[in-house]
Amino acid sequence: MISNPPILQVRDLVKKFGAVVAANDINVDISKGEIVGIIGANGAGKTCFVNMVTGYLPPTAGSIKFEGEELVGLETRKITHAGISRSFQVSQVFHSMTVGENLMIALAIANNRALDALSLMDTPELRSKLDNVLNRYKLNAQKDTTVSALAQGVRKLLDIAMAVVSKPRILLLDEPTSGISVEEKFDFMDIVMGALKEDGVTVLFVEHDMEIVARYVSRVLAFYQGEIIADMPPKKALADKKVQEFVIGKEHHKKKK
Amino acid sequence: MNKGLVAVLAALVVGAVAFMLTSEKPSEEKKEATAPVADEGEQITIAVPSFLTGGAAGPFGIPAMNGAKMVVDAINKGKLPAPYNTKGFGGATASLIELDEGGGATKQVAEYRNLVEKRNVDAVVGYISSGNCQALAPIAEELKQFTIFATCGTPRIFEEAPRQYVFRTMSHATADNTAAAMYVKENFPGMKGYTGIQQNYAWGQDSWRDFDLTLKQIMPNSKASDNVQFPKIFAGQYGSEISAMSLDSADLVHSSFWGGDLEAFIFQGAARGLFAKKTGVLTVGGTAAYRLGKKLPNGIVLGARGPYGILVRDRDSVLNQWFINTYKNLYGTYPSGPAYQYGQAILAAKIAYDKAGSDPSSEQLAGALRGITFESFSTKVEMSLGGGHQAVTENGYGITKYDEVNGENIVTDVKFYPASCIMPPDGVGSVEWIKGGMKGAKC
Amino acid sequence: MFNDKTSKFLLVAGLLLILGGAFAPNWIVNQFMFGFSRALAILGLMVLWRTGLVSFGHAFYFGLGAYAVAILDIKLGVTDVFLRLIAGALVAGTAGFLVGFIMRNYRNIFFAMLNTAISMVLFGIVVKTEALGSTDGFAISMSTILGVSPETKYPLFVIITLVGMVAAILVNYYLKTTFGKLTTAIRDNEIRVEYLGFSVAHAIHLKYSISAILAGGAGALMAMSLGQVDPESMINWTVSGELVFITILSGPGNVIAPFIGSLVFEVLRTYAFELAPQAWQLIMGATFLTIIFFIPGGIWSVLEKIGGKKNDK
Amino acid sequence: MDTFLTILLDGLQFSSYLFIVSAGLTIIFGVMKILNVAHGSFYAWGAYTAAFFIGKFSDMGMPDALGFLIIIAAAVVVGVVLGFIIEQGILKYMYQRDEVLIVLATFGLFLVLEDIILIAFGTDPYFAYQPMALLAAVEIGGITRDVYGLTLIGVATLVAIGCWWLLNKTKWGTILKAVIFDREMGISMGINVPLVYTLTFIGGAILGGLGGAYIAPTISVAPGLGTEVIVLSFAVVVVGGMGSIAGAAIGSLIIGLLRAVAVHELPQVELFVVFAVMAVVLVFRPEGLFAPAKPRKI
Repeated sequence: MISNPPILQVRDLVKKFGAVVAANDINVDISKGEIVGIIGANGAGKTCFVNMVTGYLPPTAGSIKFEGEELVGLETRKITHAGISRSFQVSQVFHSMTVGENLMIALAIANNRALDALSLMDTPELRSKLDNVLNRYKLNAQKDTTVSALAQGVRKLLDIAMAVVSKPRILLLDEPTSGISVEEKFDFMDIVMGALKEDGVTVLFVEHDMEIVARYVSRVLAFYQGEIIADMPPKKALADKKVQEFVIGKEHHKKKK
Repeated sequence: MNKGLVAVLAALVVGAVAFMLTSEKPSEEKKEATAPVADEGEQITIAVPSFLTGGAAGPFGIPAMNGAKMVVDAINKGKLPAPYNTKGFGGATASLIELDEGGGATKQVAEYRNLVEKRNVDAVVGYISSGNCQALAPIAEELKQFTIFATCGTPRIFEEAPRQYVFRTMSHATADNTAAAMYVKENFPGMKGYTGIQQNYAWGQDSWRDFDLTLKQIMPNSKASDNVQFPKIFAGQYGSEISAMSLDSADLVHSSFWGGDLEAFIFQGAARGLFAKKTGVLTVGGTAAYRLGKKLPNGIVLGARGPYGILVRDRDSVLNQWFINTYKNLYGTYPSGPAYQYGQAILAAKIAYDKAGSDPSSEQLAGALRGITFESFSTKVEMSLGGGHQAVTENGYGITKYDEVNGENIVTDVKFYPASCIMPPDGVGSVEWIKGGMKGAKC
Repeated sequence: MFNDKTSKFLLVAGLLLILGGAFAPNWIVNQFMFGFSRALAILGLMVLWRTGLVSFGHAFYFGLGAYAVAILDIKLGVTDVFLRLIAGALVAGTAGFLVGFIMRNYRNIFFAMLNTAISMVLFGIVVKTEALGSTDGFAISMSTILGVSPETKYPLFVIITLVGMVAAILVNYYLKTTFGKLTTAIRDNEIRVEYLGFSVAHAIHLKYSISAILAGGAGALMAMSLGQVDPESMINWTVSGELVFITILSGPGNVIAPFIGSLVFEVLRTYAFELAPQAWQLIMGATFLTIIFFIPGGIWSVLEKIGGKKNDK
Repeated sequence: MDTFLTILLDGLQFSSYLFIVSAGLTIIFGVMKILNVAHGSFYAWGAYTAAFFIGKFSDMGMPDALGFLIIIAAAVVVGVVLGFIIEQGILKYMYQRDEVLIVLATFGLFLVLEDIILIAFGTDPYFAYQPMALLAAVEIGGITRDVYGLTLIGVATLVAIGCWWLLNKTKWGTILKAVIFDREMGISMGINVPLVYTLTFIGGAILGGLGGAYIAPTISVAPGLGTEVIVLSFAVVVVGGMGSIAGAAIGSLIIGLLRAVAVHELPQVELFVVFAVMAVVLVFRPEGLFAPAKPRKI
């Protein structure tokens, strides 16, 4: 493991929905440049963790610090400004617009947060940035296709590309390969991880697919009933008894819905 | 749900609707285009706005339209009794455009502009709502369009500004209420306190103000209630208001309600014994007399906004008997106030056309009608106020009584007050005239 | 900046209409005045609609604009057409900005209904207050233009057309800015917009205020062209319904659409009223249902189909 | 004391009326998320149908007591027929579309139904005073009250209890609550949501029709009577919380009682009351006093 000071510091994080405990006293440090895989059965609290880090859900108790700055209590967009971005399990994009327009909006917002209402969106500067993003995420061919006509995989790629244009220092990916066919998934992850490596982004991703986890991750966090039951390198984790019983075992029972 | 059940229900409804449609088709539904007379003579178009939709249509708008259609038709055919038995409007045959008056003053303004500028009507004769008249008077002036208001009552129209093209052929609301107050004084001299329920707009506000001010002058010992009710027009339910008035110490209830609101109020008040305990004064009650039959309580002081409808049923002038009989033949009921008022306004248009010569301008028509006196169906009309644009007529009241023998309502103790007694002289505003002790009133 | 096809079309069409208006009969000029006045409000509703929001209560702002003109006229004797217009837009805009703090938190049907509720409060107050003209409303004196009182309505028509043209060109430009582009983005996916780092609430607040200003201006122009205001025709919920009707009728495709839609509505109503004084509501309602069911893109989509891909006629 | 009793009874009577007409609106909204502007038409059709047949049967010499049966029959027939036709013929095809568009469709329907009434029944008002006359009047608190008006309180109570029982004590209630909370969840639980929608719409329509049918004997049944009702019931629903029966009850009571106080003590502010209550609620609790729970997305 790399011994940089932690870029993300989570302390005593608790989230309760009535009687259901979705996060039970989570403590974890993430260092700069790490690629972390978050695994766990459905309902183990993975997405809830991502939601809390990005400000979508307020925690019941605890603290989340990003580069020493407290995130709890900040709105989603403030956290984006701070430098944390995310993708979604079900891609959250603008479905009635083209890929190009989607990215243009993302770029425009990233470029100019005060948003000057009087300036046109379509500027040469943004266009060149757009071409750059399209290249890196191999979306050139689909630039003028409306999202609703895109294949699932391309949508997910777009979803991630939109999260990245704001140049985050931490990126959380929520099940990046769900809905992507077995044949395509490695190509897909190669594109994504390649682009992210270039920028030196710290990545946390939630994943069901242990092959993907084994291949791309330097560290695994295994969730079970709102707790981290294992925090170790992927090889070790996949061999771990507890992980096998509570995470992988469960996974095999209810694969795919 | 069971499909059979649905089918049965559907069949039931279809049957019911068919039954309704066939059993009571209202006779006036038929669109009779007013007699396209064969002669090649001149043609004019008269627009007649009235309430054709909404709560005011049945009691007010439709009888009014009927009155107008009947008189236009008779004039076209030259069938009015003398001295109006010449054919046509200055010889021209009139076709009548029916128009809905509902939807608010602003919509009426837009429609009026259309009438004048798009459909090029020659004259506009009608309007029931004071709100509409008030909004349209300045527009008519702006467009220089000869217009006769038939029924609307607010005195403000000719008191606010001098008019060149706008006329009103019946007296305004002040007359209704000064006459009502005088009638109360004569017939109920012991009245100690009075309250009222009025619709919340110019008509209701003006009516109450005039009635209240007059009583303060002529019966200074009577006391006005603090809780006069002003529900919204077309509210329909007056339970709480009736309770409040029942608890009030006043022994008289004045209302300028009209149309559907009036009928609902009479119903609800009668069921609650309101009119048994207190004397009701209904200034526009005349329209209810023929329609409600036995449901109209006895002993109500009833007005018809002038010498019209049930108040003049016994006047046996040729013109009046022609009006009553023709109307009854055509529409199956006695003519109520609005029918008379619209008929009278149409008659005024004929007189203006007859006098103004062929193909007259709006100026010529206005000149012809300004300041004249004419004999209408039920009364004499003098265009003497507002520089000769506002009519004055006598006004009267009676007391309701159900005639068991003939199974209809009649009025007893009818008394008429001459115009000079109940209306201010020209140039004097209603309010200042009443407040000043009604100077110059000749009763 | 304004050299796109839509702006050019607006410029040319506006000038042609102004020329044509000089020779047209009065009633046609009237229809254009009413139509274009209303179109201003539709323009604002269109911006909201593109954001996925439909307000069933914009008669609130329309009425505020109209009544601002009336009150200024009666209490202060203000007759200048520009002062009246600015007052109407300003009053409505201020109200819209304040109400926006509530509205920006609501979406869908709740947004629609809360707007209705607000408009009904104003309706109730106006109807019940004699000083505000109660049910009768007010007549409004003829507008003067920089101190000159015109003989005919034509100058007012010219001003309304110019105001409509300028507003349409500005809105068209606005829709091309980042802010404007956010309309569809917000409709499609608010969560993403927030995660991109932009406040949906602020964006909606701005759009809502713009729509209020436009509706207020529309009310002011309508009051001036009609010469009358009353609560039934300016503030009641049925007026809000009409405004939404025209918005749907026009279609969201282009800023020209509201002007065409409003004109069609004006003509439709005039003729429905003329042909069937007792059943004109039925005609309007049936048209409404037909549009919702069969032409969801409104008149604009039909024009586009006829004219192929190019969006001019 | 008399005044107090009178205000209380007036208030309760008006509240009852408000509750009956708004219950249907709020039920339909709660389950289907449709603000049904055509609700006013159900009311009008209920009133017309009841008034028409009460008059007809009375003319045919039938006993006046039949009137009560006619009122219920009118409500049911109007609700079932209009509700069924509108839901199956029009709304059904719109559930996939924006819910605001559905509001607009009901607005279009409202316009159409208003004029169909004119065509079917004409412009002349109908009177159906027989049931009111039958129950005569009593002296309460020093003034005469018609018994018929008082029975309105009983009817409203019955409707309230019925709704409560249906929602909380029956299997149907459980199903409804599931659909109200989250439609998608309802579908995934195997609930026949289209059927729930149809029945709910018919149920709401029956309540709307009942409001009109029951009030018909006390008013002059004339064109345009539906417009006013929409405004009032809408106000109640906004105050109470859109989609909540308890909210509609509380909203009706607040508005009804305050209005009665105003009419008696300060008639100038009578119409303000309704809107003032609405304004206050809007500013401090825009989702209404009893906003039902909302499911979270994501």
